[in-house]
Amino acid sequence: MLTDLLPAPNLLSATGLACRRGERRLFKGVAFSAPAGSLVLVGGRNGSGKTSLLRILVGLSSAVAGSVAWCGRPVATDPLAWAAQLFYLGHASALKDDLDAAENLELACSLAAEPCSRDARLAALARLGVAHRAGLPARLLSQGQRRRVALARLALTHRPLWVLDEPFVGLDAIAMAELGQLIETHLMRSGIVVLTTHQAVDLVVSRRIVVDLDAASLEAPA
Amino acid sequence: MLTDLLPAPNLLSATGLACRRGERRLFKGVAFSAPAGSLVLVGGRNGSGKTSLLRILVGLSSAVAGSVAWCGRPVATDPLAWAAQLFYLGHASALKDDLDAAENLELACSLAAEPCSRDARLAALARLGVAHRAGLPARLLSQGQRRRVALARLALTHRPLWVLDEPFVGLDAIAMAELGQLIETHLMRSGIVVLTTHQAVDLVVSRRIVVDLDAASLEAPA
Amino acid sequence: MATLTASRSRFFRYASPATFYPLAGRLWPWFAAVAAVLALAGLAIGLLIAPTDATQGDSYRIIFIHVPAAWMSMFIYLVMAFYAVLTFVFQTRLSAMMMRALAPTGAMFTFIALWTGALWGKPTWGAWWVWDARLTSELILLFLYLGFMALQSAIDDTRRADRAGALVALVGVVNVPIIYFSVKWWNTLHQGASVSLTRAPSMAREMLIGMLLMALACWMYSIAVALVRVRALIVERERDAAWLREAGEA
Amino acid sequence: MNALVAIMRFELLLAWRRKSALATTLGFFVIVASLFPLGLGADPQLLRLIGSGVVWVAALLATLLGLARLFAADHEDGTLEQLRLSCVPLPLAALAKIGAHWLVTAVPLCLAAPILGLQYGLSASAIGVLVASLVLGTPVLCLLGAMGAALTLGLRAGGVLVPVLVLPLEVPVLIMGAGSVEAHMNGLGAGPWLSLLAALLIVFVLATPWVVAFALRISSE
Amino acid sequence: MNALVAIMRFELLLAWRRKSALATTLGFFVIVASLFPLGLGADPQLLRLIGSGVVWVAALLATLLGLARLFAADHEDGTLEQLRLSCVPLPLAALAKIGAHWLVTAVPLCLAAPILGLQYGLSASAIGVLVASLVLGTPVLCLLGAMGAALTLGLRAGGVLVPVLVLPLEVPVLIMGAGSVEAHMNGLGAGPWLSLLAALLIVFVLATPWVVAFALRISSE
Ligand code: HEM
Ligand SMILES: Nc1ncnc2c1ncn2[C@@H]1O[C@H](COP(=O)(O)OP(=O)(O)OP(=O)(O)O)[C@@H](O)[C@H]1O
Ligand SMILES: Nc1ncnc2c1ncn2[C@@H]1O[C@H](COP(=O)(O)OP(=O)(O)OP(=O)(O)O)[C@@H](O)[C@H]1O
Ligand SMILES: [Mg+2]
Ligand SMILES: [Mg+2]
Repeated sequence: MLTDLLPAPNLLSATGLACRRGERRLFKGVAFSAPAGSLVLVGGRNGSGKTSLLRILVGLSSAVAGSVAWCGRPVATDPLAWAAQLFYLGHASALKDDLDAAENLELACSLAAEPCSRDARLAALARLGVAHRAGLPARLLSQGQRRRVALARLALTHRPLWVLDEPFVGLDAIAMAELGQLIETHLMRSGIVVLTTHQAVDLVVSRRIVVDLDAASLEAPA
Repeated sequence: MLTDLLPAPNLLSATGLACRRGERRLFKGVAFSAPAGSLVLVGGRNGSGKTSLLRILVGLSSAVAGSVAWCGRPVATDPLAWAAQLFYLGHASALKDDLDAAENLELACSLAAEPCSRDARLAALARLGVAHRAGLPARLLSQGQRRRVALARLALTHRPLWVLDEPFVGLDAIAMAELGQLIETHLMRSGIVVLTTHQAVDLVVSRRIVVDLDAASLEAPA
Repeated sequence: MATLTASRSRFFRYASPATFYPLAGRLWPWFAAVAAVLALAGLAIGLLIAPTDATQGDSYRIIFIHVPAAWMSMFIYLVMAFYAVLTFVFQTRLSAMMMRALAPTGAMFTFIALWTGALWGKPTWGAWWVWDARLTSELILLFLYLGFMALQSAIDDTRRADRAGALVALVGVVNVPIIYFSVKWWNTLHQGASVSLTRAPSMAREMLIGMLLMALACWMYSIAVALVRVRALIVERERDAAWLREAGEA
Repeated sequence: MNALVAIMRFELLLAWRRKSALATTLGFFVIVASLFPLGLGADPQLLRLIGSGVVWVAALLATLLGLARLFAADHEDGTLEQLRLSCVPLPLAALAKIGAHWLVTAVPLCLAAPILGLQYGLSASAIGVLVASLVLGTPVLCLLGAMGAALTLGLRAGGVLVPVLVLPLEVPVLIMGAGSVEAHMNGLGAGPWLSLLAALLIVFVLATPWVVAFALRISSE
Repeated sequence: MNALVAIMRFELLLAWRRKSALATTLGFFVIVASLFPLGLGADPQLLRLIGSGVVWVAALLATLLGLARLFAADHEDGTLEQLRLSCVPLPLAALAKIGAHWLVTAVPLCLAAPILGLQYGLSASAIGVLVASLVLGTPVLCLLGAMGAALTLGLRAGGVLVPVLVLPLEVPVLIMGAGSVEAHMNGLGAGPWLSLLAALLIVFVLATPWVVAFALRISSE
């Protein structure tokens, strides 16, 4: 399992990343190097630029300076190949209100070209505790249930890098524990997880890298 | 202060509340009685009906059975008067993307007929730590900053009952502490707060009432 | 190679807002002055010296504002498209600002061409407006300008506004040849081109000179206004920049 | 009362922030009215005949354009919940929103109508009647559109559904509006048509807000 | 490739879920085209003259209606981010979406056009030309509309802005479309117009997806 997931030792590294939004410069000089199996915790106050940083990492926005590299190669050279290495979940859950949970999962999988069987999808939903709502249009789900459906993708994807923007928001204790386990398993299989969260979550992790955006901030704290 | 806020001893009580969404019955027999100064914690799994219960309490949706009473009088008799007793904040933050933070606060206050000075509004924003973004259109704020702007209303309102649906979501530690303080002060002034949250927050509270929807649930747990 | 890079770097030097801002400040009064002088001369020739037309009487004198305005309306759109290309190819912020600064002037000239054309149409064609190809395509040009400006004002992220505006300017530019050649392609009521580089002009000499002077005046005016506007845009966008604060403008 | 003024004020402020949206209804109106000669050919005789009809159809479509999402933003961002819990009775709040919408979209449209009338070769007095009919008719169109918008709130297909729901109801207004100009041009006098429109307007202003409020409550339960 | 099929499939599925939206474009088309006889009175001579123009203008407005929010839902719910990170090149994904949109909105419209043509008293062969021009022209309208939708994505005024941005660009299509029917009715032969439309279609299918993808990237940066 471990080997077929990771033919070469993975390494996510960033050097000198700087970000501006509108006329405001958020941070500069953000750098880290995360070998396989490490959890990158992006911390910082509200509005310090965590979401912006994650979007830069995955290639959704561009930095004003600095670069991101994967296994030593800069990712900007081939965005499509880079996108195929990672799984990103932002503040928005990317659910279609008119599709039910199972269909939403199917759509997400086929967009990522990670096709999977119906049983696998139902198992993933069951793991996140929303199997009993698999047939309900996403519009009718509760806040936390929506988030759970979006997270069910984690149980199906084989991508080595996960980039998760506050995945614990809105989840109850059971779901949080389940998500924590998914993350731990992924790390144990030499995956890499980049995470932001304001909640105290205790994950058993062999290597934890903390990126503190408050330190890289270009503004005086409010 | 205490007396002019509360001419008569307040009391929020609910009896035999039952809720159905679509064909699904969520809970029944929810009852509690919360005297002035008490914190009502609504707990339960994702999808157990917390949001639904809160909406019933404030009068946004109607229950299939049971009733809500305020100071002994059922609230359904005069919805406008009932709405004037409470402050409700749901999952959505009710911010206008094209208005800036200060204007959003002004709009919210004037809708509630609780006019306040510009200085008061700026002070409220400062208290929640978003004064330095008061002039930015809400669209550009970060997730947590949006939530903070919405919560700044709490520093301005004089309503005796607060109904807050997961107010801690997306906040960083500083903002959470600030919000906790706002709630504690309100309780000390004999206000009542109804709250849902999945996060562990420690509030110093003299009287805490827990409504567990899992217990009132009509479904087998998932 | 060395000279190429040198000239390129000079180009980029002037394309930087910090260098261009004072330059524009020094230039625009000159353009404005030249525009005023040319306009006075053009009007003097047009209204006082040029002879009264045999068939149209004095109403033809509208030509001295109508034709220059019509020319500028199309020309400015072409210039905007040119700046759009620069925006994409070199990613210079200044070219996008120029594009944005030109649009209102272009819309104004389009409007003037339509307005004066309508005023002229009443005595000559007996109607304020006819739906012939040239008139209609000029109207569409106005809509294009308005669409561009509406889009620009709706976006407040400057980077996005610049690139989105450049895209619209480029896509819309196909309309300009349609306007220009409409009289040739379709048989229309409107006058065909009478000023051409290859043929001898078919109108009185004084008329031609007056019209050309007015056209030059409009051109200079457009440049002056664009410079003023671009300075305002620079101040707005770079208010945090150190050089602007040193210049004492923010 | 204060809150009512605030709703109106902020509605106007928001409209002002998105100036482009304002310009757009107007632009749409003018462009649609200009499309017809392009599709039909430019015979002035023909154009004079269809002028009032085209201007009215364009006005109808233009008012519809912005209305489809009149309450959608409020619904999505949670403002509607706050509006329902505010101290303003919901019908009045809805009326304030509709009024503000009329001010910012339909009034410019009434002001631009004369130019279009000229383009279609209408006489000055016919243009006067056209504008009068628009001033009386567009509020009715806005009220009807608001009703449609409220009813389809929260349906994903909402925005698209409104026209189909509302257009058939708006046909009488169209007939009266275009009819008044035609009657005037045929020398029959536009008076009766215009008074009919005025009567319709009064009835709608009194009745629609309640319907809208009711629909809003259903849609956001 | 698989993912491309999936995009198309789910787009069609979603359209099917909101059947009402489908019916709506069609309804709008029919209603707008029927408004004219109501606004203008029913002189058959006049109607035959304006028939093809009115049907084309109605088609243009109807396609525009649903397009304004073509990418809006994807943008708001985060699907667009996933699309940008998916294994499908964005231009192709956009083309798939536009294609699906054309299938569900424009095709019914082309099928309904003959009925409207009959109402306006067009001859059978003229109706044939009308349908042919619609089949060739509506994809171009959809592509242009998609461009507008992509550019205005996420702007609050977005939906309203699209028509003003796009309508001026669509005018040539309208002129060619309506022109082909007119040329046929005047005995000049619709051939040249139709081949012009076909050429336009090919150019647009090849070029627009890139522009749309570019605009989408600008808007969702
Ligand atoms: C609203 C109505 C009108 C519009 C939109 C309009 C538009 C234009 C445009 C775009 C041009 C410049 C094109 C070129 O240089 O070839 C132009 C030139 C001209 N127009 Fe008009 N026009 C209008 C009415 C009139 C009328 C009523 C007359 C006089 C009977 C007129 C006479 C001319 C002349 C003589 C030129 C110069 C052509 C040349 O020398 O190249 N226009 N007009
Ligand atoms: N156009 C703009 N002009 C100025 N500031 C902007 C602009 N756009 C965004 N910002 C600011 O940039 C920051 C964006 O931060 P981001 O969303 O990355 O924060 P975050 O760390 O994810 O916060 P949160 O914890 O609240 O999610 C915010 O502080 C916001 O106010
Ligand atoms: N039409 C419907 N048919 C069946 N079930 C429905 C329908 N509408 C809503 N539901 C269910 O009702 C519940 C709504 O719960 P609600 O939003 O109140 O949950 P909650 O306790 O606030 O959850 P969370 O912690 O996730 O916010 C969900 O379980 C949802 O699946
Ligand atoms: Mg964030
Ligand atoms: Mg909830």
